Amino acid sequence: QDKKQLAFVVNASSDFWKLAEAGVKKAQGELGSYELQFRYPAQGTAAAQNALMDDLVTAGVDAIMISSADPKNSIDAFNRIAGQVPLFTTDSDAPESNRIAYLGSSNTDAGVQAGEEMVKAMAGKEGKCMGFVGFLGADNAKERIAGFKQAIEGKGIELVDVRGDDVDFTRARTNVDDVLVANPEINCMVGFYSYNPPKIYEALQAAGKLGQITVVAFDEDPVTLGAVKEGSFASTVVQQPFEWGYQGMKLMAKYLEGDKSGVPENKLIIVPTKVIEKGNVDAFEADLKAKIASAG
Amino acid sequence: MSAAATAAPSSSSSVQPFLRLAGVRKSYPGVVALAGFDLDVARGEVIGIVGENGAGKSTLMKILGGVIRPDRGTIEVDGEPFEALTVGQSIRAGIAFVHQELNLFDNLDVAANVFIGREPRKYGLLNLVDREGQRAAVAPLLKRLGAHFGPDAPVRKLSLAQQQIVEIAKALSYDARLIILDEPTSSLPLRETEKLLEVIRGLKADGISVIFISHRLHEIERACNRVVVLRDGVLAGRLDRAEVTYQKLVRLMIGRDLKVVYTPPAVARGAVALSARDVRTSAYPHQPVSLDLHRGEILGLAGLVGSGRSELARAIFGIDPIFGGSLGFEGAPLAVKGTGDATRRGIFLVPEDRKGAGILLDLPIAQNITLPNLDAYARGGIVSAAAEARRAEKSKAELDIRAPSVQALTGALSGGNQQKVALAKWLAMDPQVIILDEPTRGIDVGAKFEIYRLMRALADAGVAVLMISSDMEEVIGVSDRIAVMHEGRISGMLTRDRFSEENVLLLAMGRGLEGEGRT
Amino acid sequence: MNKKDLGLLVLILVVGLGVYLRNPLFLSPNNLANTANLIGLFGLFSIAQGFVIITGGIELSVGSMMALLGVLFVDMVGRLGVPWPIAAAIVIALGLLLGLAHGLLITKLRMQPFVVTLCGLLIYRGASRGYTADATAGFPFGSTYPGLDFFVARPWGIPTSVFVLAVVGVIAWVVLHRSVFGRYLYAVGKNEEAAKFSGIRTSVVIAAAYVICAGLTAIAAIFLAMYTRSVSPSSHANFYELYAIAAAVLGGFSLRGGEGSIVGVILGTILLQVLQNLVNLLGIPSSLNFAVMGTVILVGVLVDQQWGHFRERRRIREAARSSLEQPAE
Amino acid sequence: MNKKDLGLLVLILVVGLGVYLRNPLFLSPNNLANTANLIGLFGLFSIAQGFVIITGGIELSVGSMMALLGVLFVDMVGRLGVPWPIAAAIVIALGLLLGLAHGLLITKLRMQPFVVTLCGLLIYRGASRGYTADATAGFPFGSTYPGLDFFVARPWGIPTSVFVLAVVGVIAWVVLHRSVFGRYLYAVGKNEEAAKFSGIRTSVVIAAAYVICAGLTAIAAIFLAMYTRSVSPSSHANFYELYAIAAAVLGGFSLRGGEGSIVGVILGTILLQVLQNLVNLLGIPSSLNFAVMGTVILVGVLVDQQWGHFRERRRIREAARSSLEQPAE
Ligand SMILES: Nc1ncnc2c1ncn2[C@@H]1O[C@H](COP(=O)(O)OP(=O)(O)OP(=O)(O)O)[C@@H](O)[C@H]1O
Ligand SMILES: Nc1ncnc2c1ncn2[C@@H]1O[C@H](COP(=O)(O)OP(=O)(O)OP(=O)(O)O)[C@@H](O)[C@H]1O
Ligand SMILES: [Mg+2]
Ligand SMILES: [Mg+2]
Repeated sequence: QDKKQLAFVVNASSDFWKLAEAGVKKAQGELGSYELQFRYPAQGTAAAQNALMDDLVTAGVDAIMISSADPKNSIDAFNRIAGQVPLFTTDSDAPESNRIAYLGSSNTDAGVQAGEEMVKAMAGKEGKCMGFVGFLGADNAKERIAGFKQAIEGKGIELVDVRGDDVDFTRARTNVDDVLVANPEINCMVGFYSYNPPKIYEALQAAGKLGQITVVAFDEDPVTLGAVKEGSFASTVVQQPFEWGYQGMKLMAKYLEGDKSGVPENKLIIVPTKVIEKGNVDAFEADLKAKIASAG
Repeated sequence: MSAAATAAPSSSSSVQPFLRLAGVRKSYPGVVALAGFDLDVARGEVIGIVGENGAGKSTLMKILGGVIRPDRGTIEVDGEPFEALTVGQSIRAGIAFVHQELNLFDNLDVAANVFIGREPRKYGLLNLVDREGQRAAVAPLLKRLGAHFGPDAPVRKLSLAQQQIVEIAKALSYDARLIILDEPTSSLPLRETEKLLEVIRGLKADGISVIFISHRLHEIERACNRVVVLRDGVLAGRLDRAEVTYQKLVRLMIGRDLKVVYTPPAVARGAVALSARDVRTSAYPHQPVSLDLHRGEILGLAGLVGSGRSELARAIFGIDPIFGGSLGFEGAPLAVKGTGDATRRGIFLVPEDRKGAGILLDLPIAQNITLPNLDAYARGGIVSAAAEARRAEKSKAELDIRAPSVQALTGALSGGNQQKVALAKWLAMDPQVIILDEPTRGIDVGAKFEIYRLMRALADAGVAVLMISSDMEEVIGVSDRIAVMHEGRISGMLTRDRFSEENVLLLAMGRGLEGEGRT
Repeated sequence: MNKKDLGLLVLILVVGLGVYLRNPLFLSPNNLANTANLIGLFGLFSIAQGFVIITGGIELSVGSMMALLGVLFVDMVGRLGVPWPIAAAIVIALGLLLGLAHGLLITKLRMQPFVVTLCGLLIYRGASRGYTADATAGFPFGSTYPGLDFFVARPWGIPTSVFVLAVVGVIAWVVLHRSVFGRYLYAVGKNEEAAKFSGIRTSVVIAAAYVICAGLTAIAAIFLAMYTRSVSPSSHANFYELYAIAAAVLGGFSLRGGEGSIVGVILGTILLQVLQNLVNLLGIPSSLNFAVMGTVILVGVLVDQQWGHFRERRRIREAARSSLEQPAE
Repeated sequence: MNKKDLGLLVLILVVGLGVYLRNPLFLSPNNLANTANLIGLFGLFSIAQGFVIITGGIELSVGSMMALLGVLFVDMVGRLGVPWPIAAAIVIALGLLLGLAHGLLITKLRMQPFVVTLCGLLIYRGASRGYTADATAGFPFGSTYPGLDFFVARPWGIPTSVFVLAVVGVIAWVVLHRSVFGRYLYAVGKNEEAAKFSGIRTSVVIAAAYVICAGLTAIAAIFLAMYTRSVSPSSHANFYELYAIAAAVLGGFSLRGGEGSIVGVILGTILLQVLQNLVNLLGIPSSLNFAVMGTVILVGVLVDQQWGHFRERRRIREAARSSLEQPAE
């Protein structure tokens, strides 16, 4: 194979990564002399990812960008890979490893943003919030939750509990249903993973409580955006995975060509998260469609 | 019965017997299987135990084998009293047991089955099985029993009779002081039975006691010093060798005289119902079999172990594929792709393996009887419990099935009664051709003649009956014609005028009859 | 209702009472309806599983099949604009076909049910992920389809899935416990060989069990897809076969075949759902969800069984005693 | 090596050759070592599963047990500073205890193995998640523990897990195929009742199978924890029992008990791992990973089985034909 190969390895399959894939496709259009791959692991575990990276290196990939399911504990694996090909992280970072750089958003910042949105939306009211997430123990969840708590600290709003669902949509929905029954005092909710807000929306809709409970969301699920547009959700905090895919690939290509100027001193390339609310949701949606279409 | 009484030596014998049972009792919900039973077995004595189906013979033996606990009574083995034996204690006490129902492991080979539970070991702590030693020990036993297979043969490849031989070999391999044989000959053909009787004589000479249970009274007559008759769980009589006669045994067993007349010959042999033309089965693909079975006749099919009779029956019934030739029914070609094709035409098979194929042990009697023809007891696909029960009660009465009720699990019945259930399910339908593979295996004399009578009644009603049997007396007594198989082919066909044990045997061993070429 | 079912019912009532005492909202109409909805949904494919288990088989592909059928249904209705009754018919037909394929592989080619359905588990999951290229299939926001809320409606406060379960349950009960076919299922499960020797076309019976199972699973798949409203093929209904098998086993089915009742499997489903509900209602950390479920099942089965043993022993002992007092004849 | 094992070996070689032709890197030392490492690891608990399956039982808690033991091991060594040999001993002892508990519940209290181990699956997963409150247990960065890389070392390029598997495999082979205990396992699996009549202490034999299974699983758990270096209790080794069961079934074990060989289960493990490796090496979309695996298993088992049938039938048909040409005698 004469073309150099770049791989983008994600942590699990979800629509979120479709956008990154679109970004990678866009990059592919501009990087004719490279072969870009976008890989999902068989399972959303660090073990599966590390095995996948081993196999990729074996198969001759020249650089990898990874969104690790468990970066903190994959440092040895990262270093093993980094010893063979340039390794970049995205989505979640492992600063202690020998990765070249991190490109992505800061989950803590995103959590803080969401907390601020909640404070704003509650407008001084007392708040008892319930959070919903896939894996309670996952780093991105912990960081978002921590950021959220940090922002609501002392603002009369409390995050009572966060319910985990192991990325089972049925349980994600049931959790909201059950909270509505068991915790009538709850007046605000946060959906930390991309599929949580739609489940919150559906449960509220079924219970006829849309609009009565303040919801702040993460990510850009169509239902989430619809709810924001409709005014049922206060706002949603979105990352820019398209940019990660696009910029990431360009960065890796440049790096392989010997141009290391794209890597800053602190090795962190933060693509900021954005808050989408009623005012900018239409523009955002149009942009999203265009991006996906551009990837074709 | 007090402990003191049982402990006191019996006045009749001054020598302590090897085994002494006193007041042994066992009841199941709804049945008293044994109602206080006493038995002494001396060293080197061969005791015959006879009784009707369900009389409690196997129950008694299972108590000795440690398989079940008696409700009360004592068991004294070699002077040591027990309230109940465990399997381990029984084995250690030198009691070897051939169960009425086979208990083999078909995933292991013959040698492993013989030594299961007490393997010869090697390499001390490693506890490995000494496979050579095992084989060497088993080979002579098999030879002694006249088996044609080696210690390495996988049990799953053996026929029922061959498996029975393995069971016996297993009992012999114990260094036993008492061997219990619960109907060991029920599926053994003549020659192997002779071998077994010879072996029993040898055991006796070695001072080993034998308890021998059989429904074949002639074997009992020949083999035993003493016969104990059981009826409804109680002792009905003891006979010493000199007193034993067939008639006496029967009278004690069933409480009345039995006219031992085999059935009269066919009134009229009708048209050919079932015909086989050059049929080849998987066991003997190179041997085509041709056979005509007429309405109104009972055709006996004799042969040695593994001669291919059961295989032929299974092929006709649609269990096993046919690899050549053709079948015909009522003059038209017959294609059997599955058992449904056979049963729809009234062609039925009562298989030799009762436990595995003949009946469903876990179903109530009534459900077993109606199973092949369930639609007849159903309306709109829904089974009518009442119609089913009526039918079952009728069968129970007709065949005299001894059971607390027709809702009792078939598995809880005595062996003989289970066989009656296996028969009853076909008799409840409208048989045209009925194939009975060892129909009286494990059935007591009373019931046996009942079944012969039923078979004859069927034949007289125009049914074609094919009876596979290894019981020489039965084959000669019941059949209108006898076909003999040898290694997959029909080696001869005998008409009534030429019926004799000798002729059947000669053909079964593949030799021609005196003064004749081969048929 | 047999004794085993009764034991299970008592267990459910005890657990329910316990939860109610700790949190009376357990019996609030809303919570009951939510739980009942899940019971309806899970009950459907648990009964389906029961039909296979009774033959001594097992159907491991339930979860994956629900993902595949769910993805197809949502995609057809949501993206391709197929009218939903047609989409539903296609999905159910496909389900029946898959069931038939399993049945034929098991009966005609004599493969082990575990192997066939394990491969199904892998293949259907892969197929559904491949179909959407790992994306989530969902309905566009705000879209409505006339009549489609049938699947999520709650007439008189009772979810439709419960009505469907009731109907299916009654039919399944009649089929399994009263019909000729049901008798054949038991017979085949208890001893296939002997059933064959009774003239039963065992292959047809077994294959039919897999077809029925897949058909019911397909219906459940539509309900589930409508409940989650979006289907992420990699995680949708992941390992739901375990729930189904657990419900059946709790309900007295034996994995060796030939044993089990419809009432039992429905009660099993109810218990499992009440346990799930309890975790949220009592505010037990989500991480302990499984531990609670496992413990209750273990204790429940244990108590039920030991109680049965105890009574059986006593009965035998009494039979022995009474027969001693009045010797037969 | 029996015929079934041979068929499996052929299948592995065919698949391997196919992969090699498409991507020669398949046979690169690095790839072989990576794959071998996983084979060693999965082989350990697949053999473990085999011991239970041979008795006609099943052990569904393998994955959860590995998560629980893995969490404990990493936590003890990484956070509590317990010397690793002590931690390993504790973990293995705990594993044996859990196995004993399963064995006793199954033999003494006569519960179905499926129920007991399903509850195990739920409880151990819940316990491990509760233990860390769903957080991931890992070693502090940069920490090293003398001797602990034994588990990930590759002397002469060969991972230690392979050596361990080789040793365990040989011992297991002797135990299962040559020892008295092994024979009892086969006997108990085929017919527990008859085994009891033969004076075999069936409860002891069955309980021992579960203890052995859990012990080997505990060893595998340490290897797996050291391979992942961190244990996220909610997903660690999730449903690995299915891999183990699949490996055993592929390797010729019957879930009805009494059939199976150690060589078979190891070959089954190899096949499964080669399939996983193939998906990554050939650049097949990961979403199709499962589909590929399922299809290959299905086709492999099918071909293997049908081939046997076909030969048997041909033999019989030929015998029939040859006798036609020269009529018997
Ligand atoms: N497990 C059981 N449960 C209930 N009843 C039983 C059980 N085993 C045997 N019986 C009953 O005990 C009685 C004695 O049975 P047993 O098997 O000892 O008879 P048998 O004399 O050996 O008969 P056969 O000659 O038919 O073998 C029968 O009425 C039988 O139905
Ligand atoms: N399951 C089997 N697999 C392979 N060979 C078998 C099997 N069953 C029987 N055989 C062999 O097929 C041949 C024919 O057996 P079959 O049972 O038809 O004989 P049979 O005349 O009925 O004898 P038996 O008195 O033993 O029942 C024998 O050599 C037997 O060993
Ligand atoms: Mg008997
Ligand atoms: Mg025969």
